[in-house]
Amino acid sequence: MTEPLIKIEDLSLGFTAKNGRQAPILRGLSLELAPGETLGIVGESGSGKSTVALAMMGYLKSGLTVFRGRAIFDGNDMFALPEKQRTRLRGSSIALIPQNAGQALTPTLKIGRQIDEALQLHTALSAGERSIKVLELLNRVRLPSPEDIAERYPHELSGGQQQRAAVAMALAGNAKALLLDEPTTGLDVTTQAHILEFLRSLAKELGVAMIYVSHDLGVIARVADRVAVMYAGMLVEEGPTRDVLREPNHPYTRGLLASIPRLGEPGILPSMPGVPPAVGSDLTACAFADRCPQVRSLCKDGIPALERRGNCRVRCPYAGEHAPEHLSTRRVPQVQHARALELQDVAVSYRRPGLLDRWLKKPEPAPTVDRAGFVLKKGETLGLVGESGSGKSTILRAIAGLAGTRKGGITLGDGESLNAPVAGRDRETLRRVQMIFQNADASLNPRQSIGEILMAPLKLYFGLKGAEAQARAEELLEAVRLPARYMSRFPRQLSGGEKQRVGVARAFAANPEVTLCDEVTSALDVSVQAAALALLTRLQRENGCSYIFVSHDLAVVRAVSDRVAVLYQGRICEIGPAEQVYAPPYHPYTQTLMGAVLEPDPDAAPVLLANDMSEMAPPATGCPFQRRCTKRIGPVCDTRTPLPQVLDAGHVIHCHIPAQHLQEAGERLEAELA
Amino acid sequence: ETLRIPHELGFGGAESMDPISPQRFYEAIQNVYSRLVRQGEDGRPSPDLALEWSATPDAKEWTFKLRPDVTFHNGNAFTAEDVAFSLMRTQSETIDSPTKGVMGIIDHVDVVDPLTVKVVLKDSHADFPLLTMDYRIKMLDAETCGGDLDVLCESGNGTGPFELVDLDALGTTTMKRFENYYGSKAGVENLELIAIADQDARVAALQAGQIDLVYSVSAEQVPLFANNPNFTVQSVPSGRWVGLVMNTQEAPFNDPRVRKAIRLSADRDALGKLVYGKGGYIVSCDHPVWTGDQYRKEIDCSRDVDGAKALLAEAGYANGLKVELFVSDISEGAVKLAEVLQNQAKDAGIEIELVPAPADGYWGDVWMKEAFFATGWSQRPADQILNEAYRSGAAWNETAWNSADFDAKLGAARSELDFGKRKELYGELQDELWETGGSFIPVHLNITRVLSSKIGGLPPVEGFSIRYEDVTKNGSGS
Amino acid sequence: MPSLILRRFGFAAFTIGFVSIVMFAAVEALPGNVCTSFLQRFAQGPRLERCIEQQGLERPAMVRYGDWVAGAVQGDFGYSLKKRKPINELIWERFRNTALLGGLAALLAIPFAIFLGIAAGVRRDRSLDLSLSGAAMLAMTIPEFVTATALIYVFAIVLQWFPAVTIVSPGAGFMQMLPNIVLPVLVLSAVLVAHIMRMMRASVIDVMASDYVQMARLKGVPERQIIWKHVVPNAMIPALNVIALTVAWLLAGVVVVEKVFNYPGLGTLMIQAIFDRDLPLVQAIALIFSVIYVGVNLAADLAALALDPRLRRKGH
Amino acid sequence: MLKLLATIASKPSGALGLGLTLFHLALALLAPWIAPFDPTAQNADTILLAPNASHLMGTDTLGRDVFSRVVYGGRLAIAVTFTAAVIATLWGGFAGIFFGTVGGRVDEYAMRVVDAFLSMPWLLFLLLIISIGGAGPLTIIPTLGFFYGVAVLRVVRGAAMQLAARDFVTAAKARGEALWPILSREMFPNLSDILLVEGAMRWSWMLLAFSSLSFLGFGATPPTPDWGLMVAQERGLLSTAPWGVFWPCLTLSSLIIGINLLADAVGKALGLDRATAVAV
Ligand SMILES: Nc1ncnc2c1ncn2[C@@H]1O[C@H](COP(=O)(O)OP(=O)(O)OP(=O)(O)O)[C@@H](O)[C@H]1O
Ligand SMILES: Nc1ncnc2c1ncn2[C@@H]1O[C@H](COP(=O)(O)OP(=O)(O)OP(=O)(O)O)[C@@H](O)[C@H]1O
Ligand SMILES: [Mg+2]
Ligand SMILES: [Mg+2]
Repeated sequence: MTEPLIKIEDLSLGFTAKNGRQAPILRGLSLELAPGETLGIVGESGSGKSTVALAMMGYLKSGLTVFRGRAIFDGNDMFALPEKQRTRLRGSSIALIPQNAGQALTPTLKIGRQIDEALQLHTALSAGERSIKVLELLNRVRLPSPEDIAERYPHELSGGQQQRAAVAMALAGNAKALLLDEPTTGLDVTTQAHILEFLRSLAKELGVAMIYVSHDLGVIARVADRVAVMYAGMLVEEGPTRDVLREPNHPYTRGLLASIPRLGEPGILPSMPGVPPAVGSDLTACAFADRCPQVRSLCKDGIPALERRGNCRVRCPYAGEHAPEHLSTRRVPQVQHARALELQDVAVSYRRPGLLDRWLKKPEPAPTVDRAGFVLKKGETLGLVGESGSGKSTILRAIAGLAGTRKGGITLGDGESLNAPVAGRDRETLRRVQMIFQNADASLNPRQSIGEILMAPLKLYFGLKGAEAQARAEELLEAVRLPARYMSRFPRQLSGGEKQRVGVARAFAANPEVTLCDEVTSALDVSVQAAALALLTRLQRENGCSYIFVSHDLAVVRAVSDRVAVLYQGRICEIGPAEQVYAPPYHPYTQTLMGAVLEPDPDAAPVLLANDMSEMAPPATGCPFQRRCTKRIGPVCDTRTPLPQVLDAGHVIHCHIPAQHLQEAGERLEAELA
Repeated sequence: ETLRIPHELGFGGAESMDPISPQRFYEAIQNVYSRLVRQGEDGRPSPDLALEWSATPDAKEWTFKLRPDVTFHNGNAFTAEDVAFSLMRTQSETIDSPTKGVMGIIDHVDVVDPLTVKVVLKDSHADFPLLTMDYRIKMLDAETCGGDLDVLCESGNGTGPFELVDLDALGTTTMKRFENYYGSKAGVENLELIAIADQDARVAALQAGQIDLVYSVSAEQVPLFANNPNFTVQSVPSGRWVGLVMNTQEAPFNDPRVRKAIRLSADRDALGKLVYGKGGYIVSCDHPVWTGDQYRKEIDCSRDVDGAKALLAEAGYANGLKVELFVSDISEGAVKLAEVLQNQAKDAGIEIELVPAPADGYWGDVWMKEAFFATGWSQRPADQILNEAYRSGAAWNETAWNSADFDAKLGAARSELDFGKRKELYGELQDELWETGGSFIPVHLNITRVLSSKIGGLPPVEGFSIRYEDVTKNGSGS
Repeated sequence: MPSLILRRFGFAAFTIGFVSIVMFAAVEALPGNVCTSFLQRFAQGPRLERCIEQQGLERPAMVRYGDWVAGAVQGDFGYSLKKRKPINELIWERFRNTALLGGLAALLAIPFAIFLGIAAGVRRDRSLDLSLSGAAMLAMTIPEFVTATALIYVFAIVLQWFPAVTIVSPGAGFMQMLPNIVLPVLVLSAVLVAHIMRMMRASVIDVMASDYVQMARLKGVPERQIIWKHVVPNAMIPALNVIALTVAWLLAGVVVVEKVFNYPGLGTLMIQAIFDRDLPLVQAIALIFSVIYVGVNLAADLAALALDPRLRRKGH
Repeated sequence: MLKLLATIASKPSGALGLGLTLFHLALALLAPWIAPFDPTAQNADTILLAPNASHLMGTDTLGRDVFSRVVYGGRLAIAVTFTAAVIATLWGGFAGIFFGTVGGRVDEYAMRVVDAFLSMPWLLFLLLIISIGGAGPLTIIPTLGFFYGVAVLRVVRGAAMQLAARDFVTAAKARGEALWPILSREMFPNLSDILLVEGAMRWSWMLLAFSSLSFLGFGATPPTPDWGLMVAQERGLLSTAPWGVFWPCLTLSSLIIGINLLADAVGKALGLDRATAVAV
């Protein structure tokens, strides 16, 4: 083995608590990275992934200090190095690509200028040479028309383009190592897949070493040679990607992998109970012991050591023992015949023409959502998927009566119209449709106790007060498996998963017929996500209510939905029973999405079809997907709105291409993915 | 050398160079024009443009012998014609000068020869030279003024020690030494009159060396300069007063009982002490004639709160009276005086609300416009002040005092040739003012003047007696 | 871009129009009218009639407002009741003086304050920051008339470096004004500096915590360059409007400062006009100040537009 | 509340602010018991005495006890500005929450008007109002309250807008809650901190404004003992009787500093960063 480029030796760092105690964030971490190698770091939120990455550059966020250990880069102890030399190394030999490139680019400087700055610092090139080099770098990260991009400000680029520009900046100093801290989190699946492919090829081309931080095992599987799994600031397992993902040794890794939904095997997954220990807390036992299904008395005796097992290192004395099989449960469809909700040709637009526009007779912009129509049966779950900005939330908002003007009709099962906005609906109608929000944190009023939060709908819809309301609220908590003592707690005292349960309980307090779930799990860690999905499924079984389930994660949607609608630019491209939509024939857009899905499987490779450009507004006429479609058949795509092609079992595809051709193309993709 | 003196901007920029204009620019006319008779250091008449004067025994015709070889700033010769013109225009109906009431006694003026004039009075007046000593009875050039008795003459062409260079009432008015002055040539080359309305600002400017003197500072400001070698403090007993005026035609002051009640509520000695310091004042009983004047009448005006209350009750204000008083920082202690009276009158059930007014333009805008307001007068001889401020219809009759009886007595007093009887008549007038008048004159005060110690030739005399031509700066000049 | 700039100008015009309406309405709302409130006890007979005629009060309010605005646009603010002169004759000199005072104060204070704010923000919670912040707190809380009085005492009376009160002829040139405005400018600037510094400091601290500053550090950019290239322009953007508002609101302090230094500016004229109940004059001065303020805000808006590429996006 | 006070008092600057503010409030409330002399009693025998045993802060030009006047001197200013601050916070806060919650065109037009008001020279406008309505608390309180309320409105509305975009407000709207419960139950509790701090800050600026008015002759009138007026009256004697100016300045500034420090500390304790508020 070659001399490692980066070597972290027994590194502990953290902050000093109020009482003077050392509160560690990283606990005795040791890692190595060889030149040209890619190491993936995974773990739940707060496990210290970003902190490790930054520590490799000798960088500490304010308030943190190193307690013990060293971080050696290329023979230099980064923390012992004088500030000046450390600054020189940063950006030249070791560079960071940030998570949110949009926020990491200085908004007032042009892209070219920012790259030039890095060049100026780390190379001896003249101004003229630098400007050529800037274009070269932009070209290398495959940004279209580099001259143009160099003259733009960060906000004038799309998310994916910003990410590429950040990479160009990182490459300016001829780095030997690149640190990537969740560079694709927050991007659309298609964009993410493109960026990942690009990074992979980059690593190969330049031979740089990469550290890739992510909480998404699917991403890690795609890019990393080796994986390090972190838990509570410690390494719990480390080894070659294939070994770790195929044969996880640590119960935590196993739990993690088990709770990730797969496209191929839809089902409700088991989840890990409990929460990780608080940051900086004193550990005297295995940090995972409380949540471990195989816990033994020995686990509580002390922190287990990291031991070598085959190609891997594992921090569990019982790693070799075979764990009980995690079983996923298949959802049993509860669909009844009666309708719960119907949308007919609904259009929603946020921008109402102003006085001036009307006076100037400006053409109205195409509505954000158009021709949306579907039927939701009682007890059914309809999944809505699509890239960011595709109008998923907008449809939910229209149903809930929160969105702007619209045409078409929305009716409840018994014909009750939902065309009026919230203010125009009566209590009873309002009660029948409820929403659950993406960000549990933001959806609970921090100044209200859980009890107050749950009693508000009870009072509003049922006029319940006092003890009665109290009792009902406790029942609701019980239903979402939270103890009654949580009634008097405030949201900040709850974990993310618990907060989401409260959000669910609040929606169910109204005893709704239709529940609108907007990305309810995307802010949660995978293990918590599994529990939330299980909860929703159970409640549906018990109450027989219907869901519209919005997510950009195709696997999750598949796991919980009876039927799925694929949305692009506010237009439905394809809708039908889940198993039909997830099988050929595909709408070209569905096919693009499917190809971009990343599974935590070292052998699965995405198939990139359309490019990853992001569109700001739907086209005025023709097929909404016309500009990115790889299978365009001619001008008809630009001018005529595709008619629905109804296939069997209510499977509808909006595309000019005959279903037969789509079927064939889809089968080719299946083959490629397999 | 330039002598810099402040002016109070009492007319807010409307200051006029015509000495008899109601808005006369005092500090300027003082130095540009000359009088027939000036006020000597002792306050008695002393020769100026007239070298000597005499009267017929009935004191009805006064002859003045003029100084020869006097020229105006523009080179015109000063003659008896100019005197006749200057004296007769004081009575113009259209100009309506504050001096009209006083000088109304003149019937006509005869030019005897170029250097002799005879002034013929309507009635006898034994003290007529005192009247001509008035700071506004200045000699103008009849030719420059176009000989029209009924128009203001603001040319600034006089015979005084300084000639006008630039008139700028709102800013700095500049003058230079008049080389052909008939008296001793001025001790400084230039004179600047600088507009500073605010008393505090004037004092600050003096402290900062921006001006050379302040005519009068209040008692508490004296320590700012005392024991400071850069300044000289002069204290001159005088008939000057700062007082309050009730308009006798306006409610509630049209009721003499109300006026008397307010007067009775004041403790004049305490007021004097509080406002002007110990010894800087002489208690006065609302009569404008000071102790230095031969016609002063001594009256008892001690405080009588019960009496005041009784009078108020009689006048229908048994439950107290509430009045507004307009004051400004016009003269030394004016605001404090109002505050002290406010405090004292409270005991008699009189609530005085102070309404602040700007000093800038006070005399044009507030004085004589409101019903109850502050005023300030320089020392004047008894006959002059009584005629100027209390004759009905007089321009500066600030109390709107309107009594035919009083007017008749005024006439009688000035024509009375016997001093004893004259004094008695003047005494009766003063009594009447105390009983029913509209003035509140608690004290006559010492003028406390502060000069830069660079200034010489300015003895501690009453303001009208100052001879600016004698003033020197830094030992320069004669 | 041009349309954005036009929009800002449009809003400025709207604001001035609105302010003028409010001011006009405030005066209309008073019991009686301009003449009766001016003449008070003498509001009767020919004097009242003459005043009403001169002010044109017999016309309906709408017409008078229109005339007032139309006149003001041409620099004609009507007729002062007290001074019996056209208002524009009264205010021009004084406007110049006030503009000199306020302009100089702003010109000196703003760059200085921004610099101090940056210094304090960059060295957050260190001794420099603590002493600057402490000094700012003092300067903000001590009333202007107190500062002015203290400065007069020290610099005019004890040291005699500068005049205590302003003594200049109305037409005085800049060099004549100069010694007179040193102290007033100092007083005005002290407050301005304090407020702007605090604001700038907060903004700098915000930006220092941003991802892009962290990124610049990790890129190896030296601290000095980070501050001037990455922090300052971005910290300026949010601070600009607040600075403009503060400058505008604080410049109202010229009234106090002018009063203390006896300075012949619009502030002292306004105080006098209020004492005189000369409402047309008060209105005119208040309107002029509003226009200045709106101008300051407009300038800040335009500066922000120049600094912030994000604002320049069309339709934003 | 008690916990908040404890947090504030745990830092020296917070403790100082709290102490100063409470001290001044106590002084104003207990003035009749603290002041050794009648603050308006003139005495010809004690004119301009330097500080001594019986007159701790000396006497003024009318022989009045400066200490007694200083003790009384805050009553009017505090009463007027506190009332005005409460008015400003209440109306500005309510309107700010309202517009921030409602949003849309209503908010857009209202903000135009608010911005227009903010670009008015407040002191001059106040003077305009005074020239119409006359000086006195009845003119000054509503005017100060209104104008400072506009500034409060602006700040609170900004915060309310961010808050209204949070999902729990959307949830309440979707649930069909009426406007009032949304304003009072969802919005207000989350904005009360900002209101508290804003109110305190505005109060301190109003004190400054009011004392300036008094100094100019439009606030308190004699014989009311008032700090601004005292400075105006004794200012000319700075070099011989500095105590007449020094003490009222010191008390006024210490109160303003106290409120400022307190507001800063409250803001910090509540996790708000309020250094960017406009000092109107
Ligand atoms: N300066 C700091 N002072 C105190 N605690 C900190 C500091 N910086 C980070 N932490 C804490 O350290 C823990 C680890 O943070 P880190 O950002 O490394 O987590 P992460 O694994 O990257 O999580 P995520 O997936 O959410 O990005 C977090 O709980 C965080 O709250
Ligand atoms: N309040 C709004 N006003 C104007 N435009 C809006 C508003 N909300 C959303 N939009 C626009 O409508 C389009 C659809 O947005 P929507 O939030 O429905 O997308 P989404 O599919 O839910 O995306 P995401 O996955 O990012 O949540 C986007 O282009 C968005 O910019
Ligand atoms: Mg992280
Ligand atoms: Mg959405």
